[in-house]
Amino acid sequence: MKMHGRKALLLILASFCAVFAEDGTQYNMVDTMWVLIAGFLVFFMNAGFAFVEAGFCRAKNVVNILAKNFMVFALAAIAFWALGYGLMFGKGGAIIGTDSFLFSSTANSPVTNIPVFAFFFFQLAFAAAGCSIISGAVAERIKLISFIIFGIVMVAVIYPLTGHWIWGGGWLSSLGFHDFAGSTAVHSVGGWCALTGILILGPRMGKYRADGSQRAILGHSIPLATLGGFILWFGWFGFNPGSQLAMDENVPRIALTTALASCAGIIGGMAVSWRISKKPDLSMVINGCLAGLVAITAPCAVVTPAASILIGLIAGIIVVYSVMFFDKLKIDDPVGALSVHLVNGIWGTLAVGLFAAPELFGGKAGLFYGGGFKQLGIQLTGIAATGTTVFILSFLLWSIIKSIFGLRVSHEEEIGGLDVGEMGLEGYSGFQIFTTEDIGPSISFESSKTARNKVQEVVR
Amino acid sequence: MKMHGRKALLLILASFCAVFAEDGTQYNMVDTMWVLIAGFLVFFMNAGFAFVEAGFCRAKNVVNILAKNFMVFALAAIAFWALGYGLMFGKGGAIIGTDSFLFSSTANSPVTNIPVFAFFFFQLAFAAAGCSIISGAVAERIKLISFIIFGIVMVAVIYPLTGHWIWGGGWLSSLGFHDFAGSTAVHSVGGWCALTGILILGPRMGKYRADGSQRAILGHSIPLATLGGFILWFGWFGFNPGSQLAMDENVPRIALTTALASCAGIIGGMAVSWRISKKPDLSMVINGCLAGLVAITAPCAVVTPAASILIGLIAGIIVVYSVMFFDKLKIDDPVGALSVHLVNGIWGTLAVGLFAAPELFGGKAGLFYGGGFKQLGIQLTGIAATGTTVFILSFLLWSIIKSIFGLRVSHEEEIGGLDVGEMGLEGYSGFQIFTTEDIGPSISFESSKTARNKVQEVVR
Amino acid sequence: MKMHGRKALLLILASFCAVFAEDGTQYNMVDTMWVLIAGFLVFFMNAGFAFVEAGFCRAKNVVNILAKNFMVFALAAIAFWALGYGLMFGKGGAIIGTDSFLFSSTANSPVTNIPVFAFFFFQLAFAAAGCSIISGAVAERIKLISFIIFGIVMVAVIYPLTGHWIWGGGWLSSLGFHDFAGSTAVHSVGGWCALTGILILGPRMGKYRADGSQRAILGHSIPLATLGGFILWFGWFGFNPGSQLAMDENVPRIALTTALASCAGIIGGMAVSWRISKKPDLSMVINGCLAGLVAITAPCAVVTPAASILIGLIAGIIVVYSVMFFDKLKIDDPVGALSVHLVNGIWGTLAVGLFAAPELFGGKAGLFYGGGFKQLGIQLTGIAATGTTVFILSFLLWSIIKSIFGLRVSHEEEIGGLDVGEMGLEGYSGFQIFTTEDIGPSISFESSKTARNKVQEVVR
Amino acid sequence: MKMIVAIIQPAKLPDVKNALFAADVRKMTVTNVIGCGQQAGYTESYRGSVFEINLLKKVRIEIAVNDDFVKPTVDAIIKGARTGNIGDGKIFILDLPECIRIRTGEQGQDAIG
Amino acid sequence: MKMIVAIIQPAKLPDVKNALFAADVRKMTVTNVIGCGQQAGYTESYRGSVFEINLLKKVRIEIAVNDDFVKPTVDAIIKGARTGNIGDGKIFILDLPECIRIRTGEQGQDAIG
Amino acid sequence: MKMIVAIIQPAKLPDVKNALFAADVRKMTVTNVIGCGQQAGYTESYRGSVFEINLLKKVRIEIAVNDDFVKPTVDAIIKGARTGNIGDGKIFILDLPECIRIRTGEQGQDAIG
Ligand SMILES: Nc1ncnc2c1ncn2[C@@H]1O[C@H](COP(=O)(O)OP(=O)(O)O)[C@@H](O)[C@H]1O
Ligand SMILES: Nc1ncnc2c1ncn2[C@@H]1O[C@H](COP(=O)(O)OP(=O)(O)O)[C@@H](O)[C@H]1O
Ligand SMILES: Nc1ncnc2c1ncn2[C@@H]1O[C@H](COP(=O)(O)OP(=O)(O)O)[C@@H](O)[C@H]1O
Repeated sequence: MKMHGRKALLLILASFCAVFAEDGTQYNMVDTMWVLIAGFLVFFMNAGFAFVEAGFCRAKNVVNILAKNFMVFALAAIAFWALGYGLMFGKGGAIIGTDSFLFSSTANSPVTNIPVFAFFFFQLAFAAAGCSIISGAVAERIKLISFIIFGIVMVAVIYPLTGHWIWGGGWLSSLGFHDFAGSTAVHSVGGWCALTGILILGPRMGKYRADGSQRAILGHSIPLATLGGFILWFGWFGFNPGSQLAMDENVPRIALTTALASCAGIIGGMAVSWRISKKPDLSMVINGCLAGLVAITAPCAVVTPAASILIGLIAGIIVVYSVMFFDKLKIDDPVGALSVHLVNGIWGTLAVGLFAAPELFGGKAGLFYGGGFKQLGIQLTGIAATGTTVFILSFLLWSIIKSIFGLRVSHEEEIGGLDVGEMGLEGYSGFQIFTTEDIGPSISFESSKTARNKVQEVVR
Repeated sequence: MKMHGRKALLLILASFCAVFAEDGTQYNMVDTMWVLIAGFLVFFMNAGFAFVEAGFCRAKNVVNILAKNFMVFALAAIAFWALGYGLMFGKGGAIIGTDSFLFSSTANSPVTNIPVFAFFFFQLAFAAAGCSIISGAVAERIKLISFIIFGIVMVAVIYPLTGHWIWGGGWLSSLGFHDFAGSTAVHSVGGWCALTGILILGPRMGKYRADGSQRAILGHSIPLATLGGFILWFGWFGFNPGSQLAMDENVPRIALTTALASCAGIIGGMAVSWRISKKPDLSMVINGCLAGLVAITAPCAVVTPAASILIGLIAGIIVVYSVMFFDKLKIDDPVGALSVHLVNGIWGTLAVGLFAAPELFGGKAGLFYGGGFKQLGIQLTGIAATGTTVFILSFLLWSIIKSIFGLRVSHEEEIGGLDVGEMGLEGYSGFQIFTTEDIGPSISFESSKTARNKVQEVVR
Repeated sequence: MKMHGRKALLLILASFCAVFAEDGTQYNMVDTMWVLIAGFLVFFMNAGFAFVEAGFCRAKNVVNILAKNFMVFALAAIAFWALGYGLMFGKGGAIIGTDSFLFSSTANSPVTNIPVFAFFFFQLAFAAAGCSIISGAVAERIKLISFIIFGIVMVAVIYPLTGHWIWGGGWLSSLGFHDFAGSTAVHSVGGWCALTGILILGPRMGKYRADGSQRAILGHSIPLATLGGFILWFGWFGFNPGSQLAMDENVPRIALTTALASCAGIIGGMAVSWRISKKPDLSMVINGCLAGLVAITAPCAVVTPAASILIGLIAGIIVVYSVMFFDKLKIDDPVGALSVHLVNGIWGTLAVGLFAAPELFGGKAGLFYGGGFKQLGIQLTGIAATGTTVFILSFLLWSIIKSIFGLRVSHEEEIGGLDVGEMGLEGYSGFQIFTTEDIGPSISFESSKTARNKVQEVVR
Repeated sequence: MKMIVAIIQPAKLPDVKNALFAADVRKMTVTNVIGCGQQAGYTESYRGSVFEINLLKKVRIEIAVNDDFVKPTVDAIIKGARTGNIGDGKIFILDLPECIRIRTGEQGQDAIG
Repeated sequence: MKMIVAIIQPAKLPDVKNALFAADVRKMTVTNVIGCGQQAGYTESYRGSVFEINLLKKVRIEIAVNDDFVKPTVDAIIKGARTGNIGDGKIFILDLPECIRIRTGEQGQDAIG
Repeated sequence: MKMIVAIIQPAKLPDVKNALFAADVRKMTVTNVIGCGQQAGYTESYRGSVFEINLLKKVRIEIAVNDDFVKPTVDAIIKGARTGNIGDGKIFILDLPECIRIRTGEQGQDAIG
């Protein structure tokens, strides 16, 4: 922001509106409050992840999935405190931070307008979000202990490493890679970890038939999943606008691009699923909303509201096809985490290179705004570098954990439910619940084609 | 607010505490943050509406009702963006705004202390709320596509029209009509649309018997409805205090009148339902709370805390009788939307004319504060004008949609549930749920009086 | 905070950033906004309490428990408005406040930076929290009317009395007793009332067998309980940081100690329950989180982040053993309210005397920071004085209510559920729910030892 | 005595109950079941895959009656449950050699009503 | 062999199970049902309208036994379920010509226990 | 005619259904039940107390068939449900003197299929 004469004077006066710490450092309390409240909202997204994932799983695994999400913030906090923050935001070279471990008040902070405690709090909430993404993708078959260990190492090492490149002053940020609130740094990173996890774990029992066709394994509570969707949506208003790390005149625009992209994502998901399956599939609409949010996360500060609508709409369309695509590949992702976070994390990061408006991006511009392929190339570099790194590291990590603890619960446990097997506690005591899959989607009757053909009309 | 000498000087200095945009416009960042956060809270009310309505419906329609509420913000956003904002807040005459369509940074804004993006964001959240009100009233029988079309047109045209009169500088505001946060502009407008919808749709199958008596159709999840009530209550602290559009010394009082009215509404609803049905009916207590909130929405800034208690108490009493009254008229409103939003929207708007305290209302006063019937008359004018207009327009709109798409699902679909018929997805996969009504309220056995008479004592 | 020369000047300038009320009083609008938003978060904790308690109770009592929690804020508001606020914060001696009844704008306020309306709003939300604690402990057997009466008197008299000692300028605060956000003032006070209630009510039918062993009575919805846990956790970021009653540079640190203690509490609860029952018991993990939060409530502003981890960890460990301990004593607390709020309220209050860091505590220090036993002694005095007083008063109050209205529902009602008996409304209409206890924990077969011995292996 | 077991459409339960009451049959036991018969199912879609539901929700009614009540009972069930569409359901009639009222210990025909 | 079907109050299931175990009857199948009998219902109120619930929650127990076990089983059920109040329920006894254990294919009296 | 009642493991329902379809048995009624048999339960823990679950979730299938279909039906059930482990369940076969199709009023062997 350029300043001249009178305005500068006013700004200096304005800067008096702050409280001074004992050591003479001056913080802006309006910014501090904003970052804290945004952090609370991001923290609350844990509940959102928990309920989207819980709702889309079967009743017999609900306690397990809730436990993972309830505990993930605790695990992330300790891991990020001890190691992650230092690797990510500690002073250091282009590759990794090397101080500020065991976070304390003297830790390094990239911003000076707010106390380092506020910055740490906000980053902590982010780190937990990255980890939550994984839990949905590997749900209904992973051992609790193995997930916990992966989550800790991921937040302590993997996420901070690429995070340092992008946000901690590392080489990608020097290159000009722009990922405002973390389409890549948070969502894709979580998505890559989820992908390697699924590849090693394999699909849930019964998800794919011998003939290669897939069965729908219905989520047990669409209301819970919808609740989760609403909470995530709400929390995203902390995630994106809060990432400005200050309350300035850009924040309202960021809030608006975030809102519009989510709306467009809903419309995209609704339209495509309506077309494909003749009904607007609410589970896809929720995914469409989240896809729009993930996609706008990188570009939210540098695109116009109109562009945000386009970005979100495309995200909502992508997500539906992506879910079906992964199912074709027999990559079994119960909640659609890959399609939402990985695929749309990539799309959103690319969108910066396509839609960045020069007046919002310090003069640089995306392809469609006359900036040529330069920014797009940088964005691609960042996506590729982060993707390769996280894919390899997470693959290794899952493999190591597998060889020590095993990754997958036993067949009996998977059939009977992880709630009994892993948690020793059922989710809905007293409710009569069919544990058999057959209540939901019908199985295929290869031996009885006639019966199958009859099932067409909608009766009752 | 009058200012003299020293104070004015201080205020000028205080005004330096702001960030200046490039174009030299000066915004107050404290106000901006407040409006944004209030907007987030109002946005979250979508979840509140969704769960109140979902909880009060039957399990077989839950996905449908959730989908309507999840998508309504998206529909409202696009409609309001393209057309609604311009009609409502664009420059124009006493009747309608005529510029600022396809909202952008140059759009017209009635306030100068915050960026127009923040103002738009807040108004957007409001527009969606108006639309959510309708969805509960027409639940369990309306076609999804017809509701969607109605919602879009309503947010694009009907709501902005009367909204312009009240908030956009139109003729009602010139007249002195006071509706601070929208008892009329939002709630009654939504309520009138709901009423015409119900009149055209007719009651749910089985709601009223041949002999004219009514059957209770039980909501399937009181916990979800209660969750919705809590979220709406929470969100209302953005709705009312946020409508000040600035963080000044009036805001805490507005928060307090809002809180007290809701509490009094609860007590009113509880007391009356306890008296009438010998038990405190939680579904009525939730409605009582919401009724208190709707009623205080118009007067929250101009009445004393003591008056707010009275306003809320009366709202809580009204809502119970109103629910029973509409049932007598065979106007079937599954969630009580008419009683909460329409009837108490009217009551709250009138309450300004009764309870406005001169020291809070720029010297003007309500009837009970010695201001005579003047303000009350103005309030009545506003209610009548808005009511007539919205009634007619919405009636026409529903009728047109009916003639093109039809409004109501088939009998088979209504019995089998809209989740199967409209959504192709059930809410609670695996749960054993009685779809027959008979589990809830018993049917009447005209042929068997004796059996009926025996059902008195309360056993197990 | 000491101020010298230049800094003082800057602060004076900074203080201009405020809005001036008509009477010339000057408020800080940043602080005001902070306190209001924190108040909204604390208010939302009502939903958290409601769902933790609802989830941990049986389906047949869910409407009852939700109704208690939904109405408690309303009851508290009226009681606190009329009497409680004056007793707590009115001017008066060391024992009790004696003015500011029937709260109005002229009421006494201990803080001058924010309007008294904001202060009252925040305190109101706190008062309701104290009352919510009790409702879980006495759940599934208490008469609704008796609970309501207890709650009103408790918020009107008991809570304000000891609250005055601690926060209202009474003798404990003069002594130097430090309870920042209410480990004692809110949580222990609620806990003591809960304890006396349980002692008089006795355990739920069937909880303890003739042979003294206990049966697990399973909560009906772990998802709802988890939702409640998340909401409480979210709300606590208003509870603790908001208690600073200003947005200054201490607030981020308070938010961080709060977060870390909760994480450590989770880890403590998880580890201990994993050790004891071979599975990480999610119901204990939730309790562990809340225990950490209760424990950090008193010391959050005066301890380092590292100390907060220790405090939370110990809380998480304590809570598990405490639950088992109360069960041994046949003190039947369905949701673990005593272990969370009473026991950890005491632990947190003591922790001030152990961990207070001199640089954060005005030079005074806890035992482990070289301050000796002085502060610990003061903390113990406060705990003992508050505990004795509240125990006696609440015991008397329960006894009086019992003699007039009775406390406990009939045996038939307890078996059939309070929802039918007290509320006349069931929570989950249409769902098929086993009301028999036998679905959950098995009963003991004294007569058939062999059958029992066989039940070892874990099958399906 | 006979044990009459009827599988009907859930939505017809109130009608069947009314018809039974009109025929002075006032005792019954009702279970939530799912059934698979001639009736075709319907399709749902979830996350991109369309699937058929062919175990449909039904209600099972169990009524123990004395022999002379068999016909009125069956007629009442048919009256209440028939729509003429596939899926209306079946009535099964089993022999019931003995019936005991738990409260009184009465047996046989006295116990049934 | 006989198939014993008992409809009891839900709250009595633990007692009945205990009594059956004491009588060395350890196999049973339990279903959640709703029943309509002599027992009066209760009223609930919802949104201003009061209504009667007269299909009450019951538990249905199905026990297949050899003939010599019929009396002990019936006695145990009565012992566990009887309160003397209306609504205690009924016991129905049907003939059971055949019984097969799926695991082993055993038939008849060997399969039942 | 016979009424075949099978209690099986919930997870085997799809297999049993497949096997029945393969044997051309396409009509059945399925109920959610809980069962107590030879099969041991499992332990859960809640709030510090460990307890045993010994009423386990099962599925009850009811199939009315003509006499010549009894063997194929029983065989199909066994084929689909047998794992060889305790808990596989039981098949009970009762006499079914009468069967009526509600839609048409057909009786007996015509009504059953
Ligand atoms: N042979 C049978 N055995 C068990 N249940 C049956 C049998 N035939 C029908 N049913 C039950 O009756 C329901 C309705 O059967 P369906 O064949 O659709 O009706 P319809 O009587 O019109 O031919 C089925 O869903 C099933 O629950
Ligand atoms: N004839 C019957 N046929 C089927 N179920 C019955 C019959 N009689 C009683 N029941 C079942 O038994 C339950 C208890 O019956 P009720 O008449 O109230 O008990 P009591 O044995 O005290 O007369 C009923 O709710 C119903 O489920
Ligand atoms: N005699 C019986 N009466 C009623 N139900 C039975 C009987 N025997 C077994 N069952 C049902 O079958 C299920 C499996 O029985 P179990 O004894 O564990 O199997 P197995 O056939 O391997 O011995 C039980 O849970 C119960 O529901």
